[in-house]
Amino acid sequence: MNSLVVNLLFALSWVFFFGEFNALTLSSGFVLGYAVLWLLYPLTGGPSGYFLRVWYWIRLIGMFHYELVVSSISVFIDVITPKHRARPAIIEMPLSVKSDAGILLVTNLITLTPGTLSLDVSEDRKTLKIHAMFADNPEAVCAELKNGMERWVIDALER
Amino acid sequence: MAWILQIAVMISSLLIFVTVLLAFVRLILGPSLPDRVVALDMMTVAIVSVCGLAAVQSGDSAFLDVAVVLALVGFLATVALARFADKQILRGKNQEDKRG
Amino acid sequence: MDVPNQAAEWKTNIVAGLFPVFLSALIFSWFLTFIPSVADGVSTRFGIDWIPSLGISLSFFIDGLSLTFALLISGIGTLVFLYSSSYIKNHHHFHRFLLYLFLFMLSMLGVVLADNLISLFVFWELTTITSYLLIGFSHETHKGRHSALQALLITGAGALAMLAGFILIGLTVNSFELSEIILEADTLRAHELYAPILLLILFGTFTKSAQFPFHFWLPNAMAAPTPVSSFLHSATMVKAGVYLMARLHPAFAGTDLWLWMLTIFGATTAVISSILAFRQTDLKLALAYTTLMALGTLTLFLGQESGYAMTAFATFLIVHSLYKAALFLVVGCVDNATGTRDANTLGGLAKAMPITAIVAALAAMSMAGFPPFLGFIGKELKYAGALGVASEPILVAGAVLVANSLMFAVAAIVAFRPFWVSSKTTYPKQPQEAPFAMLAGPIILASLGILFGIYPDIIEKTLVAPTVASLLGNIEQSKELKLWAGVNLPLILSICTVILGLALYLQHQKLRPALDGIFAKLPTFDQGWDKFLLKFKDFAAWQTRVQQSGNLHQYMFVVFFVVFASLATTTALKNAIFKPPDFSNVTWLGVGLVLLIIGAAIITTVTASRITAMATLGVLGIGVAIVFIGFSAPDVAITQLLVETLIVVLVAIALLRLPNLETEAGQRRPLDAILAISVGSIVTLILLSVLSLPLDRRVTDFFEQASWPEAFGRNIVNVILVDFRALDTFGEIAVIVIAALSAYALLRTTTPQSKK
Amino acid sequence: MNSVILTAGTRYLAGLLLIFSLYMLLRGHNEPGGGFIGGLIGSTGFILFAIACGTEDARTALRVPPQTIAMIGLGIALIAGLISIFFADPFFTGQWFFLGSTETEKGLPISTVLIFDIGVYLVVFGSVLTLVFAMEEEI
Amino acid sequence: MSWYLAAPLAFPFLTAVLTFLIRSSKVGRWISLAGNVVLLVTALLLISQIYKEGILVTQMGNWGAPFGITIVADYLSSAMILITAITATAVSIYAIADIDSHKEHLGYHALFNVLIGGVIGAFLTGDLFNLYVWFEVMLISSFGLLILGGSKEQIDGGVKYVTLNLISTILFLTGIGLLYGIAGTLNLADLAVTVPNLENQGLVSVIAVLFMIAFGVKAALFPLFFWLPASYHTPAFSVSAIFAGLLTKVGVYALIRMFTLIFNGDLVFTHTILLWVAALTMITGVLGAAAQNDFRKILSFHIVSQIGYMIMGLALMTPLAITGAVFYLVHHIIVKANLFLVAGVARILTGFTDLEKIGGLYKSAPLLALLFLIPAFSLAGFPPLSGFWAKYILVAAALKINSWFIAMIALLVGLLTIYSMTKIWAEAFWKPHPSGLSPELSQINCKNQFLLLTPIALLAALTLIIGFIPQPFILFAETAAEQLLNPSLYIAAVLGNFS
Amino acid sequence: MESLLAIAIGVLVATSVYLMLARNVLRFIFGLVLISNAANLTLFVAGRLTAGIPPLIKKGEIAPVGPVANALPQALVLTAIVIGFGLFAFALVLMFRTYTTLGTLYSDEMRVAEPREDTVI
Amino acid sequence: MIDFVAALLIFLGGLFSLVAGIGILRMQDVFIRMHASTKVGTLASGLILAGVAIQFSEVIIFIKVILIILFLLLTAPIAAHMIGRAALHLGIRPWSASNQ
Ligand code: NA
Ligand code: NA
Repeated sequence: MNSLVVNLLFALSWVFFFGEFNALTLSSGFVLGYAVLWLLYPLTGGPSGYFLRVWYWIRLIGMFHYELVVSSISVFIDVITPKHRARPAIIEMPLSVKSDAGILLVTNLITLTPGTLSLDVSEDRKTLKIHAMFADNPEAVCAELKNGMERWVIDALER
Repeated sequence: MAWILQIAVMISSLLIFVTVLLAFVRLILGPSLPDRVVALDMMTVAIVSVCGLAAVQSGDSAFLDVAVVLALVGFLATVALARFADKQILRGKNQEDKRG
Repeated sequence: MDVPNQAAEWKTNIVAGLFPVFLSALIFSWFLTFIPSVADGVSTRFGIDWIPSLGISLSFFIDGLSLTFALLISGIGTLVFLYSSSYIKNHHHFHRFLLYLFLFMLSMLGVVLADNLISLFVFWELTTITSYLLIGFSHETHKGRHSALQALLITGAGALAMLAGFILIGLTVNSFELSEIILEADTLRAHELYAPILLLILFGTFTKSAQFPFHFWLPNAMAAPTPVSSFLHSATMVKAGVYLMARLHPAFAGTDLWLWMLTIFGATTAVISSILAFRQTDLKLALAYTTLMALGTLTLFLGQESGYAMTAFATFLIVHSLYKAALFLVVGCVDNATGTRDANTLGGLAKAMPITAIVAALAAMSMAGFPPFLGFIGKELKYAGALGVASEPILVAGAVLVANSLMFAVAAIVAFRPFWVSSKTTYPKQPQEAPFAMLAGPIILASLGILFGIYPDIIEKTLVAPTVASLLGNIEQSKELKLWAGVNLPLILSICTVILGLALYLQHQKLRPALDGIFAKLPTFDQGWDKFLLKFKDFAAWQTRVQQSGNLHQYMFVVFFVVFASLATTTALKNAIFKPPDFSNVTWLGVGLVLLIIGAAIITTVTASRITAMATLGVLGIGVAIVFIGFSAPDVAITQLLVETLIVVLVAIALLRLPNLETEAGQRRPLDAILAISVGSIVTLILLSVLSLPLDRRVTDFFEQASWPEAFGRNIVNVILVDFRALDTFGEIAVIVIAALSAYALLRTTTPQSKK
Repeated sequence: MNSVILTAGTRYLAGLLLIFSLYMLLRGHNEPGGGFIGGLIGSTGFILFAIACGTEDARTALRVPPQTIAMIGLGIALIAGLISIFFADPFFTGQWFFLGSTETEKGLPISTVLIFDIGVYLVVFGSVLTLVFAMEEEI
Repeated sequence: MSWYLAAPLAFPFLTAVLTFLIRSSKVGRWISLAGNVVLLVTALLLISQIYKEGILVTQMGNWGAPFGITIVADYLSSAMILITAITATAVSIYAIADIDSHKEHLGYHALFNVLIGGVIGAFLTGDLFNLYVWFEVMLISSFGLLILGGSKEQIDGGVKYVTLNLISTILFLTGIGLLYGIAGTLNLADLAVTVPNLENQGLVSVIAVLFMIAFGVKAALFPLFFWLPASYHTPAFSVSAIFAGLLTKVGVYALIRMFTLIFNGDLVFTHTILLWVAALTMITGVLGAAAQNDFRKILSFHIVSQIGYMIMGLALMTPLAITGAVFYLVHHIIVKANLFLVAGVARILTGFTDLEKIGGLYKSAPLLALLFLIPAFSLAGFPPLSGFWAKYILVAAALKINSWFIAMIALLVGLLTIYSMTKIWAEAFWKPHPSGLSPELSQINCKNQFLLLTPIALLAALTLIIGFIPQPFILFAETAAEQLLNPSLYIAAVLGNFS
Repeated sequence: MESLLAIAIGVLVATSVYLMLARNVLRFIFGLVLISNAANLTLFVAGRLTAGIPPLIKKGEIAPVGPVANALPQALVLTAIVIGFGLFAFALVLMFRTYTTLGTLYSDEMRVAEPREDTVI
Repeated sequence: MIDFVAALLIFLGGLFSLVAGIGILRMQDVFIRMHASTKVGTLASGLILAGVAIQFSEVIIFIKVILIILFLLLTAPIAAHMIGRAALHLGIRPWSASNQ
C-alpha cells in the first residue's frame, strides 16, 4: 500500500480522535502520521503503488460485517444446543495474496467468517493453517474461502 | 433515561457479569495455557462492553475512552501470553504449561 | 635500610625525644610558680564558657590538692620523657609513642585541674583513650591488645556510671563547678539521690584506681613499655580515681556510706594486692601489685575525716609517686640491660650496674619505710591515721600492718635481691649501666625521697598542708611531718613491720609455692573476665542468630506479626471501633464484583501453576479496574488497565527463564495462613472504622472550584496531577525513570564473580 | 516472533497506538488522559513492535535509547516546574499563554503545565521501554 | 524567596539528568561533584536564611495550604538538608575513585543524585502524600545503587532489602489512605490542626501505630531492622556510606516529624512504645555488632543501635531530649558515613572486610588509622568528640525526668559500642596482617589517594569541630527542638491566615 | 459499597500476606501485586465512593454541577499505581536476576549475604 | 424510539456475550472455544457499543464507537491467531467427534 495512503489514514484517525475536522487537526495529523511512518519504516519496507479501490473496500467491509453476524449466529446455535454438531479439523489453504496488509486482512476475515479460524501463516507466506468447524470436506472449505474472502481482498488491495 | 434502557442496561450488565464469571471458570480450569489466554482475552472484551454500559448509565462518554484504551492494549497482554506459551515450547519447558 | 638514612632518623629521634622533655619541664616550672600562693591558702580559678546552654565550662582550679597532683604529673612526666628519649628511641613508632604519652600527660593535668565536672569527665576519658593507645603500644601481640581492651572496658564502664553520677550532681545542685558543689555539700548529702550518685561515682573511681574487685586490669596493663607503666602507675592514670575521691571528699565525706565503702574497698584492695605482689616473680608485675596496695591505702584514708588520715594521704601520695616511678624506671633499665625481669634468675647486678643498684636501694628503702626516707614518715603517718579512724581502728591498722610488711618484702625482692644477691645465671646480654638519660630520672626521684625525708618541711608547708586544706577545708588540721615523733604506737608498729617484712623476705622462696598452690585453686578475676567476655560474645552471637537469621521468611513473618499484634492491641486498648459497618448501599453487581476480586486473589494464592497465577492476576486487575470504572474514576481505570497489561507482559517475559512453581502439596503453612488472615481482618476492621466517619471534603471542594477558572483544566484529576500536586507527579516520574534505570542496571551489571 | 500476521498487524497497530497516545496526552487536561496514560499507551505501541519484530528493530525505530528519552522527559518536567521562578512565582506554578486569543475565546493554550505533561509522557514512555527492551533482550 | 527552598530540591535532579545525558563517565563524575557542591551552597543559603527569618515556607504552584503541596523548612529540616549536602559532596568526591566506569555507565551518578533529591524532598515537604513520593524516590534509587555491580552478595542482600522495604512502603501508603479517610487532608500542618479534633481518637492511635511501623522499618527499629544488616555490607563503599548516613535517618526524621507534629495527642501511649522500642533497638543492634566479625557488618549493626538513641530522644519528648535526638541525627550521619568510607579504603588496601583476613593498618597506614579513630571514637561516645555530646544530652535528658532505666540502657550500650568499635581497631589496625603484608596507602595512586582521603578528612574535621565547639550546634538543636515541641509555630508558618 | 470493598481489601491483604510469606520469591512478586492493589483500593475507598459521576467539568461550566466523585484520591491512586508499577518492575527484574545469578527462587536458599554460621567457620 | 433501539442492541449484546461465555466454558477444545470468543464476543461488544452510540446520538461518540469496534475487529483475529498458533505448537490436537 502506498505510504501516502497510510499517512492519510493516520491523519484521518488523528482527526477522528479529536472529533473536530478542520485544517489544524488534519494538517497536524498529517505531520504526526508522517512522523510515525518515519519511525516505523524499518518495518514497512519500501513504498508500493496501488490505487485505492473504493468500491472493493466498501464491498469488503460490507461482506465482512455480514459474515461476522452470520458466523456468530451459527456458533450461537452450536453453543446453546446441547449436541455438538461440529466436525472440526485443521486444514491447510494455499495463499495467493502477497502483501502484508493483504495477508492480515485475509486471515482476519477468515477468522471472522463462520466455522473457520486462521491459526498460522507459514514462514514462506504460501500456506495458511485454518481450523474449520465443519471440515467434512476440506477442499470445499478451501475453495470457498479462496473465492470469497481472498478474492475480495485481492480486489481491494492488490489489483 | 428511559426505563426500558435502564432495564436493558441492568440485564446486560448481569449477563456480561455472568460471562466474566464463566470465562473466569474457564481460566481456572484451563487445562492448557491457550485456554486460559482465550478466557482472559474474552474477559477483556467483556470489559469493553462494561465500559459502554457505564457510559450509558452515567451519561458520561469518558468511559468510552477507557474502552478505546482497552480495545487497543488488552490485545497486548494476549499477545504476550501467547508468545510466552510459544517460546516455552521452544525451550522445552512446556510440561507444566501443557497441563496448565 | 641504608646507614645514612638511619643516622638521620636517629638524629630526628633525638630532637623529637627531647622536645616533650622540654615542654613538660616548662609546664612543671609553671606550676611551681603557684606554690607560694597555694601555700598561703589562695586558690586560683580560671576558665572559659564551653557549652553555656548545658552549663558546661572549660574551667580550671588550682589549690593544694590539684597543685600537688599537677606537680607530680608534670615533674615525673618530665623525667619519664627524658627516660623515654633514650629507652625507646629506636622503636618505629617512637613519635607516636611520644605523642600519646604527652597527650596523656595533658589529659591527666586536665583531670586534676578541671573545676567543671563535665570538663573533668572529658579529660578523664581522654586519659582512658590515651592510656588505651599506650597500653596497646605493643599491639602486635595478642596480650597487648587484650590488656588494652580490658583496661578500656573496665575503666570505660566505670566512667559511664560516673558520668551518670555527675549529671545527677548537676541536677541536684544545679551546677557542675566543683568549687560550687563543695559549697552545697549539705544539700547534696541530704538529697535523696546522694546514695545513687555516690555509688555511681565510686564505681568510676574504683575501676579507674583498680580497687578490688576491678583490680585485675592494672597488672595486665604492664604489657605497655616501661616508661608508660612508670608514668601510669606512679603518679597519674590510676591515681585519677584517688584524686577524684579526694576532690569530692569535702562534698561527700562524713556519711556512713562513704566511710564504709572506702574503708572496706580500700582495705581489701591493700591486703589482697600486697599478697599478690608478694608472689610475683616478674619485677614489673610485683611493682604493679604494690601500686594496687598503695591505691587501696589511699582510698582507705580518704574514707576518714581526721587530720592524721588526711596528712597521711597527702604524704603517702607523694612518697609513693616518687619511689614507684623510680623503681619502675630501674626495672626498665634492668630489663633493658639483661633482657629479663624474672626475680628468680636475676642477681649480682650491683657489679655491672652500680649506679642503678644504689638508686634502686634508695628507692626501695623509701618504699620499705626506713628512716630517714620520706617513706618512713609516710608509714608513721599511715599508722597514725589508721589508729585514728572513726571505727574499727584495730582492724584497719592490722590491714595496714600486713600490707606494709608485704611491701617491705617486695621492696627487698625487687630492688635488693637482683643487685646484691649473687646468682649464677648468664644473661642474654652482657649487663651494662644504662645511659644517663635513663638514669637521670631514677636518680632524681630516689634522691628526692631522701631529701624530703630529711627536710620534710619542704613539702609540708608547700604541698601537704594545702592538700589537707583542700580535703578538710582548713589548713590547721594538717599534721606535722617529722622523722622522730617519739616512741609511740606508730613507731612500734613500724618496728613490727620491719621484723615481719624481713621474715617474709627471707622465706619468700618457700612461701611462694604455697601461695601459688592456694591461688591456683582460686579462680582469678582475669580468667573470670575472659570467661565473661566469651559468654557475652556467645550471647550476642546467639541473640543475633535468632533475630538476624538470614531467613527472609522469618523476617517477613516478624514484620507482619508486628503489624497485626500492634494494630490489634491498639484497636482493642483504644476502643477504636465504635460504629457498626454500613452495608445498606450494597448492590448485587457489587457483590459479584467483589466475589470476582476475592476469587481471583484466592486462586492466585492457592494455585500451583504460575500461568494460572498470572492470569488470575490479570483478572484481579480487571476487577479492580471495574471498581474504578464503577465509581467514576476513568483516568484511574485506564491507568490500572495499562499497568496491569504491562505487568502481565513483563511477567510473561520474565517467566520464560524462571522455573515452575513448586506444587503446594505437603507445603501447607497453617501458621502463615493464620497470620495472613489476622492481618487481613485487622485491616478490614480498621478500614470499616475509618469509613464509618464522615469525610472532610474541603480540599477536593477547592480543587473542583479552582480547576477550570484558575488552572484551565476540565479534568480535575489531571489538573491535580500536573498542577495542584505537580510535585507528587514529578517525584513519581523520577521513581519511574529510576526504576527503569535500576532494572536496566540490574540486568546489565556484571562483576567477575557473577560472570562465572 | 516470526509471525507474518502479527508483524503485519503491528505495522498498523503500533502506529495507531502512537498517535492515540499523543492524542491522550494533549487532551488530558480536559478529559481522561494525560502524560501518564499517553506515555503508557505510546510505550505499548513499541512493546508490540518489539514483540513482533524483535527489540533490535524496535530500538532502531526508536533511534534514541529509551533511557535517554526518559531522562530528557525528567529534565523537561523539571524545567517546566522551574520556569515559574523566573516569573517570580513559586516553582511549579503554571504559566499560561494563549495563542490567538480573542475577546470571546481564550485561544490555543500553551502552558508550562502542558510542557510538564509532555515531560511526564516522555518519562513514562522511555522508562517502560527501557524496562521491556532490557527484559526482552534477556530471553 | 521560593528559590531558597526550590534550589536544594531541584539541583540534585538537574545534576542527575545532566550526568545521565552526558554519558561520558569522565565528565559525568565531575558534573556530579559540581552539582553536589552547588547543592551544598544552596543548603548553606537555606540554613542562613532560616537562621535569619525562622521557618521558611513556599506553596508549590502557588496553591495555598492546605490545598497544594507545601514546601517548608524549619531548623530540623534545614539542618538535615545541610548534612545531606555535606555527606553527598564528600561521597561524590570519594566515588570518583571508588566507582568504576562500568557502574558509571549504568547510571550511578543519576541514581545517586536522585537519591539525594529524594532525601531532600522528604526533609522539605510539608505534605504527607508528597512525603510518600519522596520516600519512594529514595527507595527506588537505593535499590538501583544497592545492586549496582551485581555480585551474588548484592543480589541476595538486595532481595531482603527490597522485599522488606516494599512492605513498609505499602504500610505507609495504607496509613496515608486511612489518615486521609478520617481527616480529609494531607497537609502536615493542616493534619496537626485537624487530627486532635477528630471524633474517634482511638482510631488516631491505631493509625499512629501503623505509621510507627511503616517508618520503623525505614528507620530500622527493633524488631523491623532485618533488611539493614542483611544488605548494607554488600554494595560499593560510596553507596553503603550514603545509605548508612542518610537513609535510615529519613525514617527517623519522619518519625520525629509525625510524632511531634501530628500524633502528639496520646503521648503516654505512643511515646512509651517508642521508649521501649528505643531500648530494644539499642541493645539488639549493639549485640549484633558484637557478634559480627566483618568491618562493614559491625558498622551496619551499629546503625541499628544508634537509631535507638535518636528514638530515645523522641520518646522522652522533653526539650532537652529532642535537642539530643536532633544533635544525634546530625552527628551520626557524618560519623557513620565516614566510617564506611574508611572501611572502603581499608578494603582497597587489604582486599577484604572480614576482620580475620586483614590487619596491620595501624603500622602501615597511620593516616588512615587516625582518620578511623576520630569517627570511631566519636561513635563510641568518647569526649570531646561529637558522639559524646549527643549521648550526654540524651542521658542527661533521661535522668532529668527520672527515666533511670533508659539512661542506664543508653550508657550500657555506649560501653558495648566501645567494645565492638575497638574490635575493628584491634583487628584491622593493631593486629599484624595475617599474611604479613603491610598494606600502605602509597599502593593507591596519588590522585585516588587524594580523592579517597579528602572526604574522610573533611568529615573527620567536621566531627572534631562539632566535638570541640559544640555550643553553636547544640544551640541550633535546641532551637530545632523548641520548634518541634511547639507545633503551633510550624502550623502558623504553613497555614498562615488560612488557619 | 465502601464496607463491601473494605472486606475485599481485607481478603486481598490476607492473600497477599500469605503469598509474601512463601519461600518462593516469585510468590512474593504475586503478593506484591495483590497488596499494591489493596493499598490503592484503600486510598480510593478512603475518599469515599460516588458511582457514575466522574470528576470532569462539562464544557460551558466553570465547576462541576452537583456532586462529583472525589478527585483527590483518584489522583493519589493514579500516582500510587504508577509508583507501584515502577517498584513492581524492579522487584520482578530483581527476582529474575536472582534466579539467573543464585540459581534459586527459594529465599531460604539465599544465604550469600548472610551465610550460615556453620558454613563460614 | 431511540431508547428502544438502544435498549434492544444493548440487550442483544448482553445475550451474545453470555453465549460467548457459555461457549468458552462448554465447547470441546481451545480452537472451538476461540470460535466462540472471537466471533460472538466481538459481535457482543459491537452491539452494546452500537447501542451506546445510538443512545448518545453525538458525532464524537459515533466516531469513538466506530474506532473501538475497528480496533476490536483488527485485534481480535490477531490475538486468536497468536493463541491458535501457540496451541498448535503445544501440540494440542483438535477435538474430533470420533475421539469421544
Ligand atoms: Na485481549
Ligand atoms: Na477475541
